Amino acid sequence: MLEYIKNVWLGFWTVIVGMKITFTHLFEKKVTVQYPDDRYPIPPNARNKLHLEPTLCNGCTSCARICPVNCIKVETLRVVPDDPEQPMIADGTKRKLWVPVYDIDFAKCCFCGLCTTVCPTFAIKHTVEFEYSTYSRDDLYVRFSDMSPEKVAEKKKMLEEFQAKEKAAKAEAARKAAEEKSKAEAQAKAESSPVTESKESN
Amino acid sequence: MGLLNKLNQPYEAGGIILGTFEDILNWGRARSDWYLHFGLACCAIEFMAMNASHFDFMRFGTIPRATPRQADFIMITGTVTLKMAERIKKLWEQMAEPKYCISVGSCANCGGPYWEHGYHVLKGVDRIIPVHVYVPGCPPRPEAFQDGMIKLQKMIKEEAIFRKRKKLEEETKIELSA
Amino acid sequence: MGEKKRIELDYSKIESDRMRLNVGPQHPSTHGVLRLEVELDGEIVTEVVPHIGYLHRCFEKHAEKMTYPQVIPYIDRMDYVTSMNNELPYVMAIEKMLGIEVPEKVQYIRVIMCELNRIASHQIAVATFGLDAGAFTPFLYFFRDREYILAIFEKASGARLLFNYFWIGGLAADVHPTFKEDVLAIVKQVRKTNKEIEDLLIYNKIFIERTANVGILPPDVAINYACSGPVLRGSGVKFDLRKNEPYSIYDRFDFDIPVGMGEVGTVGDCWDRNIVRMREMEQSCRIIEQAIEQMPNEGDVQEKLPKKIKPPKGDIYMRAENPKGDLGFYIVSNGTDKPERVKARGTSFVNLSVLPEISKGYMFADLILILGSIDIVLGEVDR
Amino acid sequence: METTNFVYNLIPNETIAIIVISVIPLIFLIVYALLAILGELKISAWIQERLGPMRTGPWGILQPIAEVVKLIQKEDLTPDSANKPLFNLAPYIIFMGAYASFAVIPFSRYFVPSGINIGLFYIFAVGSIAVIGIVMGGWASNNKYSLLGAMRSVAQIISYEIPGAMAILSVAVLASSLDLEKINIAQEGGIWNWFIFGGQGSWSKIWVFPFTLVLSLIYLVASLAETNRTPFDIPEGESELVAGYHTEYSGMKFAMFFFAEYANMFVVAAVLTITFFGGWNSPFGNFMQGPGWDVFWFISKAFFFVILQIWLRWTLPRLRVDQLMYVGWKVLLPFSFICFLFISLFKMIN
Repeated sequence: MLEYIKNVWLGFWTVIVGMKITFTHLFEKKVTVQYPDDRYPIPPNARNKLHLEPTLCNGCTSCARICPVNCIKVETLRVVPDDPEQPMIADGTKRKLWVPVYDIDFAKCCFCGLCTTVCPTFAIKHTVEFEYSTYSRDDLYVRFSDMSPEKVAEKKKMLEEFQAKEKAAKAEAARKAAEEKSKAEAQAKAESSPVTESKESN
Repeated sequence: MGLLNKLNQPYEAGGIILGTFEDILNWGRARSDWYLHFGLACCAIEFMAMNASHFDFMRFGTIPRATPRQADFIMITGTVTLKMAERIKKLWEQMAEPKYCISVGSCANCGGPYWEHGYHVLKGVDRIIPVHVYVPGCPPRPEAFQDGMIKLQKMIKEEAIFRKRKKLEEETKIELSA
Repeated sequence: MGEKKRIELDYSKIESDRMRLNVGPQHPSTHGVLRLEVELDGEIVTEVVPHIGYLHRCFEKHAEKMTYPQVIPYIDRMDYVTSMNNELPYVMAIEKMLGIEVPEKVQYIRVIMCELNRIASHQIAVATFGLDAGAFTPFLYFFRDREYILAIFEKASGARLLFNYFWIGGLAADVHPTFKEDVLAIVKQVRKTNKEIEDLLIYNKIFIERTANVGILPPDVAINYACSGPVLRGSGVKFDLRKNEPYSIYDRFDFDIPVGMGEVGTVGDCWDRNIVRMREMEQSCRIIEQAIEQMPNEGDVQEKLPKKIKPPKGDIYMRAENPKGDLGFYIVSNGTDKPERVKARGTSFVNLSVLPEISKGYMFADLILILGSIDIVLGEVDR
Repeated sequence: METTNFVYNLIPNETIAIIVISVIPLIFLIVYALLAILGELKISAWIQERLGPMRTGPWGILQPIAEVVKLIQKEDLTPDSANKPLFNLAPYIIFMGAYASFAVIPFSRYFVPSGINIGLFYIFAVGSIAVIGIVMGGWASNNKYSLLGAMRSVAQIISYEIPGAMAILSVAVLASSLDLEKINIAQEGGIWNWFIFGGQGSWSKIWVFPFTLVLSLIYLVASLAETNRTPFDIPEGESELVAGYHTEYSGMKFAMFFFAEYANMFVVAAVLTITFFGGWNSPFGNFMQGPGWDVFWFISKAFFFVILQIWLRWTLPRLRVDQLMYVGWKVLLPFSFICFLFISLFKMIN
């Protein structure tokens, strides 16, 4: 019986205690941050949308290789030595590679931050921007390269020409080398044949 | 000229009264969105955080409902496996029109980190149900969820109810002429 | 209110039609996408069959395809509530294989982060447990505090939930300058809220009646099922890897292992499992305070490592105390930069296996609470 | 006392007057339900240190209107396997049960929709209609969760009516009437004469106070159970039964359930006000007393109890089915019997 009375009393009392706590919270300062008008502070190193600075990228593709989900697509073109436009990377070194394609698929990206740590020129980094939800998934496929298609075509042509030239030069060199080799061989043959003949004759 | 005559007058192809009436209906649907209380994976934890005091999803007029019948939109928060996909399709079919879907996080958008080797993961929830807004992130910040919600509300506000047929006719006309 | 003794029914005499109820995968309180096939006799549960695999994301298969640093983001996504604690055993295992010693400061930061994450995880566990019981307000008080902890994580690593912060041989980045003060402020806040929640929820008579004497897990059954963490300690078994097999630098701190004592019911009931989590938060606060005191201010946070991490051929098993229990990684290396095999011992998976054993004979509403008190995360159950 | 309903004086035609009288509570009910929904959203938010709806109109005050506009547009689903007539009828029966109670609620001494002399009895009789609707809805949905919720609801409402009725019966003893108006008139003359303090009479009524206090608490608890509010919301316990008996309902039919819940909340709050807290009477005797003030005092008192219900909901966890029965039969019932016995004795001696 005593137990029963105690239980009933406890039930009543703990309800009162709980109501007291919720009542005090009723008048406490609210912690809500009203998002579109007001913003919660985001630290500068927050890992949100990725951003690539095309002038910094030297096309080493280490970001694409470290990416665990393979959401970075990089294509590079070699810079031709006799290119009239000899670009410098922002850190002062000569550009060896054009980057016509640098795409990040934010629908796949897992925001792990590995790509930003391996980048030698700090071209790719996370920004604090997070408001880029879209109505279409294709909009999440972002192209970062600053090269226009014409420029890419031009550079490609240049490279092809250069490669053709190089190939021709190589072929020439190879031909020359082959010629020389055959000459040398012939010479060697000419030098060695009497010996062998003499050997045979012996 | 009575008010009824104005109905036939061109106001965005619907008449003044229908136009404003439609705006009121759209306002109601945009401002009172009940969502299905449904979490799948990591994003669901951020979803819970978004419901909590600091971000307070209810500011947008949303109320969590446990049953799909009473929900207006569903947030797919997390990895959709093939086993789960049929359940999600069923849930979507159980919801009453008008209904919307927000796909949250990389996993729901297109398989996310599992798109390459995940033999068991559906590569994007839009393969089974229509998705209205895609929220990127893995997981997105709570504010990003709310950004997606604002985009959805904007979309609902501009929806056509009465003008639908007219609009469709116009579209087909364009298609035919093209 | 309810009596202390549970009313025992002789089921052989009362016979009625059984009802098969399908709880989940879409259900408000299955903590994700667990599906329970429940056989009900009226409201009394006679059989529970958990069906898993709704969140199978093939972590182990992915790990074989990735290099060692690339695996860490996937480990985050296993038990997504406690990412820091997940990373720790994996990182320690690789470091042991490589034979490197991480700097002193890194050790302390790791311990502080792990304990903060343990608090955050227990907050979610207790909050959702309260939610299962029908109390919504404590849930939001806990989540309010958790936000402050996440702010620390975000300042350090940049992410709020899946951090990728512990790297092989160190950390991704150094902590911010005001780290120590921020953490101490959080410890203070956590203690304040816990006190409030104890009055509002834990010692509420209705909550006690709901959870005491429900889902009793005897210690021998807990050990037989290889349970660990608060589920095991709730049954009164004093086993904690931080104390019994100290790893990292846990042997330098003074803390207790809270166990269930059956204060309001029987040892090993839902209330005990829950109170163990509440008290572990307090112990974590103690560890954090000591660690903050001992932590060196200066120092490097990343050991020099070769560009490609290639542990020597061999295998290793490393385990650590996750908030949910004992998390272990078995890693086989074949000498290349990709692991041959990474096997994870999922804590939640092992703990979940005890559910059918302890939920028979209780009401349907109790089943939900028992599931909540085991505190599973489906990402780790299915992996 | 003669019922002097002001509408009869305004409108000579009796048929039109009756229609007007029956519509007035409906309009009041709609306005009240919108306010109560807003109150629930806002109070729950403030308790949890949030702000609640903020973006629908200034400070979110248009939120309930937006919800109504939305619910009208929702598709009205009827599951294929449901029993269609019962399924479609259930929400209206529940709402009817709640609305019928308004027939006898005396808002003011000049406005009582229908001044029957067995008002208390009528409210209890009509209040039980809701349970039929719940069972119909739960069973016809052909959903196991709905069925479980409906079964729980029946057991709960039937067992909680007894302690609730006992509590109200003691007031009937004190007032020697079942007529709600007479009960109100018996409490005239300031806060000291309310039935919570034993009604009009000499100082000896102080002996009654502990018992009336307990009885009012018992009625409050029982009314929580009757309206399916936390901690007794097990028929729709969200974490267990998804949404209980209205799992399968959508659109306007669900709105009816929603509406009926809030209407019921007001009915029980009104009964509590009338029986223990003086009804339309001002707490300051003749100060601020009059036909207009009557409505003000009555509605503000009733609103206080509605807010109390909301406050309790966001504080407490939920009970289990068997514990609910335990509380009903083993705690509330004996206490209400003891208190009733003492009050009857007191009345006899006086």
